[in-house]
Amino acid sequence: MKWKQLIRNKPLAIGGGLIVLLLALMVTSLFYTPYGPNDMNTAMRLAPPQADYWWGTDNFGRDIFSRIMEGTQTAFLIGFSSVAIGLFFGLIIGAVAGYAGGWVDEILMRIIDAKLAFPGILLAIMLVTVFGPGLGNTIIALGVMSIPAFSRIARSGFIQYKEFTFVKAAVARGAGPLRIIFRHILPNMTSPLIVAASLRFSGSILAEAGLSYLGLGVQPPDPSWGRMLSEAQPFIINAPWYVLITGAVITAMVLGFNLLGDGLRDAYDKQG
Amino acid sequence: MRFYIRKLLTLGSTVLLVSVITFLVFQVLPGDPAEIVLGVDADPHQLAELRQTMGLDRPAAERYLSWMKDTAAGDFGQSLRYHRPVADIVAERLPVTVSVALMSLGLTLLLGVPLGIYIARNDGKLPALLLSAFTQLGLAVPSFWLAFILILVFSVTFRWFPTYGYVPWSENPVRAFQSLFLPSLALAVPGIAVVIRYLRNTLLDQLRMDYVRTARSKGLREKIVLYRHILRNSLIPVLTIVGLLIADTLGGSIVVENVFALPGLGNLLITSIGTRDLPLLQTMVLYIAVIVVCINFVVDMLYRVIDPRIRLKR
Amino acid sequence: MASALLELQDMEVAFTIGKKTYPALQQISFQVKEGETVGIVGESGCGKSLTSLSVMGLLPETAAMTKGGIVLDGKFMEPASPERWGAVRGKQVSMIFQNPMSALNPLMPVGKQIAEMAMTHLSVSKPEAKRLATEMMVKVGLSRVERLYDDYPHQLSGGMMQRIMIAMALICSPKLLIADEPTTALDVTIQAQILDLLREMNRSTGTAILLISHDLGVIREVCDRVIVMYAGYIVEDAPVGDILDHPKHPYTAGLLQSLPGADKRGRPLYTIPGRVPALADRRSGCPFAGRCPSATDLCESVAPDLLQAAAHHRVRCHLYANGGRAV
Amino acid sequence: GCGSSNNSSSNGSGSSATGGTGASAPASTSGGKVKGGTVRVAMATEPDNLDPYLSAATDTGSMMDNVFDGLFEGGENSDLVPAVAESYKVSEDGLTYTFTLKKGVKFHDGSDLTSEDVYYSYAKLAGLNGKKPLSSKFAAIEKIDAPDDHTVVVKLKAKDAAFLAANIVGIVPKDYEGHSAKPIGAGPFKFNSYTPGQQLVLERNDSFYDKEHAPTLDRVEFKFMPDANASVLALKSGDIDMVPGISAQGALQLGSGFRIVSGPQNMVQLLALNNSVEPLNNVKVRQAINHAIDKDVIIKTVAEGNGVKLGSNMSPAMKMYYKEGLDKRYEPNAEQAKKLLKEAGYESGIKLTITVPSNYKFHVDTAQVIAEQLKAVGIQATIKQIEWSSWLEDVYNNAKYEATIVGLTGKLDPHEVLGRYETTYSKNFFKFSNSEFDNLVGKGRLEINPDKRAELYKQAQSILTEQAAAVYIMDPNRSVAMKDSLQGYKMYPIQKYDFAAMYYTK
Amino acid sequence: MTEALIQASSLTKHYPVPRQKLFEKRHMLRAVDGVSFRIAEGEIFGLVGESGCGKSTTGQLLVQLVKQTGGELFYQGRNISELSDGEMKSLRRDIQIVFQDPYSSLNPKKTIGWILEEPLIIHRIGDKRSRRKIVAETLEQVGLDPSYAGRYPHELSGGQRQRVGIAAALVLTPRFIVIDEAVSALDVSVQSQILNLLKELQQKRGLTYLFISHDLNVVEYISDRVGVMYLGKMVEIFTVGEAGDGPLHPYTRALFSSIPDVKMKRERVTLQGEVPSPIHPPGGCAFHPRCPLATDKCRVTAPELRRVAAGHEVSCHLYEEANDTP
Ligand SMILES: Nc1ncnc2c1ncn2[C@@H]1O[C@H](COP(=O)(O)OP(=O)(O)OP(=O)(O)O)[C@@H](O)[C@H]1O
Ligand SMILES: Nc1ncnc2c1ncn2[C@@H]1O[C@H](COP(=O)(O)OP(=O)(O)OP(=O)(O)O)[C@@H](O)[C@H]1O
Ligand SMILES: [Mg+2]
Ligand SMILES: [Mg+2]
Repeated sequence: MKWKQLIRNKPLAIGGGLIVLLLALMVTSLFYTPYGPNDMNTAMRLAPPQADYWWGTDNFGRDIFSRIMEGTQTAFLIGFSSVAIGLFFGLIIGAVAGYAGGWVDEILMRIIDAKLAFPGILLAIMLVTVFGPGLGNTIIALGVMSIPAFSRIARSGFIQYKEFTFVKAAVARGAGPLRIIFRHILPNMTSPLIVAASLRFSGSILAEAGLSYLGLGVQPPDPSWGRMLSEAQPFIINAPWYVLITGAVITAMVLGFNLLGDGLRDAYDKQG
Repeated sequence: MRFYIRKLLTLGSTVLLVSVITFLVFQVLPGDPAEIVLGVDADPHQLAELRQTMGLDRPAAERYLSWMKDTAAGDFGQSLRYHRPVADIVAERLPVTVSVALMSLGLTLLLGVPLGIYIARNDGKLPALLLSAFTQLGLAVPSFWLAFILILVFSVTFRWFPTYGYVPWSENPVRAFQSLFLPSLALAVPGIAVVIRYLRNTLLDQLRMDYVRTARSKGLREKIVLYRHILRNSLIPVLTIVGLLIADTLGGSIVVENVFALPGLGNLLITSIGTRDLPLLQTMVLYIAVIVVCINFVVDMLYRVIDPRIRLKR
Repeated sequence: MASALLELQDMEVAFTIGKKTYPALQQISFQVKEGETVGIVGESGCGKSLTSLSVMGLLPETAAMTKGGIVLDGKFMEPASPERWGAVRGKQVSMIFQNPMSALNPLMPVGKQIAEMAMTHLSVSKPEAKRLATEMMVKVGLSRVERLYDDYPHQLSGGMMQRIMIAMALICSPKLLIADEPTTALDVTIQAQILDLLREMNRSTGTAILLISHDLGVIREVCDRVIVMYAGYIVEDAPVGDILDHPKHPYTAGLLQSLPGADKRGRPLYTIPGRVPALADRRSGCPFAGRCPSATDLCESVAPDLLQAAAHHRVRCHLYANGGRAV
Repeated sequence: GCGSSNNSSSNGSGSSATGGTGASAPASTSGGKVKGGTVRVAMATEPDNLDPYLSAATDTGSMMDNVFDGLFEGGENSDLVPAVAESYKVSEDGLTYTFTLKKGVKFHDGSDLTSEDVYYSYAKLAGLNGKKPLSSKFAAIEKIDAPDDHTVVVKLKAKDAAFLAANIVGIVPKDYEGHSAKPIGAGPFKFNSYTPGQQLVLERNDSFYDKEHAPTLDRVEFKFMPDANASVLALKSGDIDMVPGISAQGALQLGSGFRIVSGPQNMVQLLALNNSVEPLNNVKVRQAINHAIDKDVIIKTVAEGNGVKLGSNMSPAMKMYYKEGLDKRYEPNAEQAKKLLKEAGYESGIKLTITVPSNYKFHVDTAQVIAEQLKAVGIQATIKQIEWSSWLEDVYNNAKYEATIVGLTGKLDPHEVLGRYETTYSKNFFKFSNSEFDNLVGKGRLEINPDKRAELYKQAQSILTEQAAAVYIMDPNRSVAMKDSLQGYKMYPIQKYDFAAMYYTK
Repeated sequence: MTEALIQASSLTKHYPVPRQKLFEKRHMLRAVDGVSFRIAEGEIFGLVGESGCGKSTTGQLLVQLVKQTGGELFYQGRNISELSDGEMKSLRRDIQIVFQDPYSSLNPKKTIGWILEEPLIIHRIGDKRSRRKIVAETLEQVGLDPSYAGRYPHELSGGQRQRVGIAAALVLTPRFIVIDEAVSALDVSVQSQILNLLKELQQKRGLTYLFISHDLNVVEYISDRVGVMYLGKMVEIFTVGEAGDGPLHPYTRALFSSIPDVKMKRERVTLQGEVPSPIHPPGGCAFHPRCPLATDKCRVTAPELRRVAAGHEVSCHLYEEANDTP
């Protein structure tokens, strides 16, 4: 019954399907890829898709499919870690601001405002320039980029739920602030946070692609779709499949998480 | 009155924080700006001279304070790379970035709002579904990729628009428009998608509101209910989104200007990072951030125009 | 005897959720005569609002009239005819709602919202509409109307907003005013003012009123006749005094008995066990059988018809099957 | 071979020029060569300063070289061609240089170029005007004399074989300081306008002194386009006429209607090894790495075949000084590499971090290939990308690295190339130290006889190769793509675009 | 009268109003403005008044969900504001509250069992098994099957939820419960069930209630004494039923006459106008602008709450003279 409802929710079904597919690809890539992702076959450079190379090869003669598979790991790593960072700090800032209110709120929100004044990609560019490009720093930069989104949601959630009578009731029964925050308010905020996390996930994937284009993203030898896409760019006329396939995979993941987020929102809306 | 003063104060404090963040970030930038300017085989004489003119021989704290002081006085210093006042350089580049941002904002609203209304009115029907799917795609495509596809299709294949460059409005408005159209479009696509989705959702939400029922019970025609009653109420949440979009648009212009070789701030920013042109970088980042802050301020004010509940509080 | 202004003929309204349909209103037949004030009472979820919305042609999208129909002022109302409804709504029938705050457009000055109504139906110019609106605002007891005209809903108190709603509803002098719980959100003192106003309006303009409330006291104050609904059915329909003083249906009787008051101090209140069944839980037989103290096996299996138990008194109960006759 | 036109390869066929060139189309048509026309050139970077003495960027130099002329010009074969100077003499002791100037040379503002101007220019560069010297190449000047309008006598403090090549620097008019805004030179093109972020426009100097080499093009417009792919698309769509320094991949996208000229650009791309850190301080390990790397594969994949394999730190573009055959010293041989590693005591393999400047895609790509190749002989290479500025700081200045890939740009004088490996050289980031080498290079600096000098440097190259100071990979070709109708482009051992020699054909 | 369990003396709660103009004086919203009353052990004290007059605020002051800005509150003779944190926590076991909205007063993400067990965990009462037992017993006491422990609030009807709300207040076996509009959102048939339950619990356990409602019929039915509030002030406290002598204050009278009666249509005193803003309450007697009997004195001097008879206090100038003369 519940399953049927979820499937009827089309965005959720399509988005979830895409994500599951990509997850499966990632899990497989941990054990098996058709070719070594870095194995070069200089005799087969920029080969179009064919039986041996499903999605063709790149300019070093590496198997694009294997590299895309390998790249799922980085993509999920970037997505999950940056969202985790954003969620963790965003939640703390938002919770403190929302729960404490008053001047604490005022100060924290000023800082968030100031951070929002830097367009996300600019902030990421600044951080990556300072700390240097690379997987770890990209994740940190994208994580920092996500903090405001989460802290705003957390803050408004806390402000809203603080006034809810069930919270007041818990206070009347002697519950302390920690219990109120962790047992009463947070469980009620999971839905909007999950939705936001899903949307930020795709935001991080897109931002990584942008950073890669500017040469500031994940660096070799870590495989990255963003870098693959910008590396494929020069071959747009000679080997269009390289660009199209890489672009399509990024789009698929972003689309997947966007749809998932939308679908979850719909599902929660209906429930609430 | 009090509201405005309060708003201005928060605006001021945000700007101050922004400047501090900007400064701190660029102070920890690794690398010797002088050497980057002059290159690997720099002449030691030139290097020493440049270091001195850049003030790199002074302690950081001292540079801090003097930058703050000068900036407050409107003196942004000299670009290390271009040997010209930063203010002049920024003033040259700003119109390009602002033009692109405004055009893309225009495109976003001109396309996003009608399409959003269309989808909401035809919710569940095939064309609306296709459009929704299209907007989802628009949101999921990396912007530089989209830019290349646009160049490939509209410039290389059809030759409708130039592949690069910028023609000032004062020189030739038509060519100026042409030169800015593709970049603006590339920049606007995600925004259009966001506006469509947002407008659709709020419209559908509003449709369920009590006052809509009242409007219908008055015997108003559906069109009037939609345009006179629902749309205005839906604009408030859309306004928030547009406010946020402007920041994204300015951020996105960094990438898009690079692709289209537009002489705007975004383009200059990337070059300046490479050359560690600190005075220029700091000023540009500060500019962009202040623009965003000011736009949010304007959005706040617009809220008050649209929504009497905020304007006439108590 | 005045002619029937509104007549509902064996109307049935059902919700479609997924692939199933759930009837929410069944066998609804009643009349409202010109100038008459009729009340509808019943517990939450009995179908009071749904009844009123179907009269306005404003059923929710998931609901549809599946049987019977509505005759308004002698004309049969086609359910799917927007033009027809557009001309009727506001002009012949208008409606006010429970929560005036959310029922008014928050972004439009209240005066304009009234004038809009006049301009839609009376084909008057803007200044003329404004004049009519301010006049109407004075009539419903608002003061300083010139200033009030440009105020926004949030600047007004609940009572004032409800007066605005009434002014809006009556500006085109409709023949019927539907008021769905117009005072539930208001304080007793303000409720009293609004009820006075409704009565006054009924008296002075001859507008018939269909008043929905779950408060029997309110019904008594305003109405000539009252319809009791239960689980989508009309269970009793009679002049107000008859019903409140000598209720026939066990449900009506139960409702009256369970009312608290100073006179019942020290004694436990009468309670109707259970609650109104949800749409999906409705079953055959008398809908009230599960909660009825005098239910028999017959009630469990056979749904009673709405019978004429006395002059002007209809009851849907097997207890009165012998004395009455089917309508 | 050397960097001359006979080595240039021509890519692309047919003579069908693409349309849409409207404004830039040549004015008249007469068989082949056409007078006039505009060339729009895509440049990746903007000029750093229009003043030739304040600018340091190579790209700026190559644009402004068309505006400024010096006593000499760099020739196609790394030789010196007289420009403003008619002739010169060197004294016996090699300390005094006497230059005779051509007559009738005029600056763009119409004034004559005389020895006064040369004096002014050189005094500024050498710091003889009381200010700091602007160029260390001229710091060796002791004094300058201008006995008459057309003679300049320069006296050096010490013998310096590299001094002559320094005289390609442009001469500026006396007492004019406005070059940053409006540069004035004596070159074949005049400065027209500079729009920051957009373009630098030059126009023909009709009163150019060298009638033989007078320019034919009306205008040259340098358009600044940071994105390399976008400039390729722009060339393809006809919005641009010429893309210098087009990437090998970009060149492949063009298709017919375009010509690609390429040749060695006098750059040495190498895998620099830090000779002072374990285990790279062992020459056997360095040699093993040399044997492990197949340079041909790198040239094929990274440069699409457009590169000349190298064996030492000298490009064949430096015809005179290039020692042939060194590129054959280390043939790719995994067995040999393993054997050398074993002898060095690293049988179980080594770990190596290759630091690469992230903004050079070319080097990053090379690093990827090398890492794969090293894996085959048991060397675990990790690629660490850092920003250019960090690279300068960590690698170039402080030699905090194990291995790095970089391209060392060519110079006209061999000392500037090989001097990098001198033990005493402050930026010797190889940490290479070899007394024999130092000795050879030291002698070379003082040797004025060109042939003897060349011999010394050739010997020094052999030492570098033998000691495996680095892995010398290739001199990647400089490729310039242009419309078929654009002709006359010449390849130089330094980055130089001589638009005076270029013209449109019908 | 038995000893007072709860005593409020000049209890005051002022909320600061955000300033509208820059140099404006900071205004206060006088939600509760010097209210004094005593509630005896075992008594049901009703509190009525129009919306916004400060009923809920008073209730929340008594359970210390909001802190008073003035006045004192005594529980069993002890001044609550002098209690330490630990003492305050144990006091919370004795004083409980039931809220109006049965929808928002239960945490939607938790089962009924969890909600009912939580207070026991907070106060470290019993082990897991005994807590379960207490929960089951409490559910039975409020007329719910113990199997409801596994359900979520949204699976329950409004009446059932309100029972859970009452059960949550009962698990700690309090002595005093504030019941804030606990039956207002319910249908009459359900309302009577809950009223019966509350009355029954009160009698069985000897509980004391502060019973807040704007429904005068309900208050009259259940309370022993009723306090009437207007604009943050207590205007009258009177005893209900045979023991009392009926309300005296013009406001109380108007209020009671405004209740529509099912029995008969009767003549009413309809109050004109609406309740003024508690930010700028009228000077003198706050009720004077709407009072049909207002005199000049009422416009100037605020009356005080005075005893006019046993168990009857009124704050009105009309009833001063009679009592002033001894
Ligand atoms: N949009 C809807 N979708 C599904 N069911 C609905 C919808 N609206 C109303 N219902 C159901 O229809 C029935 C009648 O609803 P209606 O609103 O007419 O009740 P009511 O008597 O007005 O109750 P109340 O006193 O709470 O306003 C209820 O059982 C309700 O659950
Ligand atoms: N947290 C608060 N901040 C500011 N003002 C408040 C706050 N809580 C209540 N008020 C104000 O205090 C006054 C009294 O509120 P209270 O909720 O006690 O009224 P009430 O009598 O319970 O009304 P109702 O019958 O509507 O529940 C109101 O004017 C209200 O707006
Ligand atoms: Mg209803
Ligand atoms: Mg309250």
